[in-house]
Amino acid sequence: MTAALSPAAEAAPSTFVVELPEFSGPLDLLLTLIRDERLDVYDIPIARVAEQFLARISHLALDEAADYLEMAARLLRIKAQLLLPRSGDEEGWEDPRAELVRRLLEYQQVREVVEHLDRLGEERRERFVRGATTWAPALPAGVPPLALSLTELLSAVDRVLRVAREPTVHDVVARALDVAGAITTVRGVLALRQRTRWTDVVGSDAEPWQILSVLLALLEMAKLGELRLLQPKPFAVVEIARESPGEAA
Amino acid sequence: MSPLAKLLEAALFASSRPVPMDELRTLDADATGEDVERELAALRAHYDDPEAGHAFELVEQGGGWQLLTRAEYTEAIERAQLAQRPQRLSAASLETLAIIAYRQPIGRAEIEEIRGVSVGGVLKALLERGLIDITGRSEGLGRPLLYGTTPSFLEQFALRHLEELPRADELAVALRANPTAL
Amino acid sequence: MSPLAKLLEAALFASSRPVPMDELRTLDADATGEDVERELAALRAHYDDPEAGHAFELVEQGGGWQLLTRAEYTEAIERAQLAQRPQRLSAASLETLAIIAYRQPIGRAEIEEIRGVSVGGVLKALLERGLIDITGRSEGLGRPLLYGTTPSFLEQFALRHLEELPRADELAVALRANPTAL
Repeated sequence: MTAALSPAAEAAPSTFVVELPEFSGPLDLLLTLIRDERLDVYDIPIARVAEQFLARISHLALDEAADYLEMAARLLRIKAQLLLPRSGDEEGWEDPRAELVRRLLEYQQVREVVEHLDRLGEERRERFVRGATTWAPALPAGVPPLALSLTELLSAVDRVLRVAREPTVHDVVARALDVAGAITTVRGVLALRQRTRWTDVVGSDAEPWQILSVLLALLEMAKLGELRLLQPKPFAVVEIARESPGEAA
Repeated sequence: MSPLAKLLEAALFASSRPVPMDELRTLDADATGEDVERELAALRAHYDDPEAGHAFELVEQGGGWQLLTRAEYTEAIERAQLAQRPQRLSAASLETLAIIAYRQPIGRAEIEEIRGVSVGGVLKALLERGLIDITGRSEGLGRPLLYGTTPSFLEQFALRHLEELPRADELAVALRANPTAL
Repeated sequence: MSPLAKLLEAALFASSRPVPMDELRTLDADATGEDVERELAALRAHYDDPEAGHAFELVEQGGGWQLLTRAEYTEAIERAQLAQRPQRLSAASLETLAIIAYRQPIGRAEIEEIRGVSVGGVLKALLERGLIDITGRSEGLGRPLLYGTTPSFLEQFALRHLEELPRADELAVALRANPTAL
């Protein structure tokens, strides 16, 4: 992931700026926070961590920060769940942080392996293989000959054709999020109306990337103070209210 | 040096990749596996001899045996531009590679779930460097591609086989023993 | 062996071309041209020694110095390679090979469009295997390389010419007819 710091971030050197290459992803950033603050991974103070996480990513270019913002949304959701009153039944209560802890521990394992691999790779990089070979062998040395049959080739063709003829399979194109576009849409709606609802800005036929784009747009705009997000009760439709009502026409 | 040792040296010297034991054994139809192993050990000792030794050494890795220059000459060789070290892998690449090494065959979505970021570009770079390969398709929805590591991965990290990587439970234990050290 | 001789050995080992004298001299700033020449002669004598000698030799050719396996071992090494247990191609490689076989000449972008994934690593492996080759450049934007199958491909499948590929017409059309469905 490459960092594209916005000009605004460069113009404000006093604020903390996350340089993305420093972190290989949101879990890396989260682990660093936990380590820096000497927190217990099994008992994460979510409110505090979420706040710091948001502070650290506040200057990322939005479209590049999609992965980070998804984590931010997850932290805020866990925070909200922790605030919900428990239904007295302590037995059946599951800590909403459990899944995050599991992912962090799993990711920490990956980091341990990475350290190991990095060390091995560096040692290996210190040594050169033989550059030239004596003659041009028919095969690269050490590569055994092939066992191939026409049947195999034809079944490969069949596989290719089968996949090629299922457009639903091939239509799965990784799509970049269009947060900027979603912000424009939401601003457009709010220019007309003081209040609106989640279901008004996200069509019922919206694709996942569109839903995620709008979600990130709303979070970002809320952070910028352009709007307020309200959810009257759990699972209710989210209401979106334009901030600074004084300006309302 | 015995004739068999010389023959082995010739084959190892001619190859820029690890030469599998199978292939070393077929060099001389009269030699047993034990003979070959004994002569490989003799070659290794000869190269490592402090007096008559050589600037390269014999290592077992990547599913075979390979001659490699010793680390102490790397800087001078690179400065003289006679050979170049491969580029160091980024943290993102190493993380992805580590996950594939332990979970193979594994699909892209699963890797992204563990790393928390999208990995399309990283997978492409790892494929191009020959460190991973597509090993098949999952039976799941959309039949996503599955990735696995290649013999070249073992070679690039000086591993004899995948089992040389620390076991997952070893890591987990280390983790639980000292949770606050995170 | 002197430290300078070992450094020269390492450099010659790692270089993929004959190394000219003036490049060898840059390896050690303290060494004179005479030093380098003396140590090269010592290396050559060491490798050629009837007792302690090696399976490779130091030769001056192509405007420089090079280490080469001695010719007497060539045949045994080639035989050993051929005696290897045959390997199968991965599903990904077979699919790419099939597309190239039926649609050649074809560019990488087109193959990726059909397979839906990047095929850089696979193409490289097929090239190394000698099953495909670069057959030209397209007239399109950026003049991308075009790939086609080799005579060795025909040999592998015991075909005399490409027209002998089964269902060639039908499959070539099928692979071409459906670009929008991809």
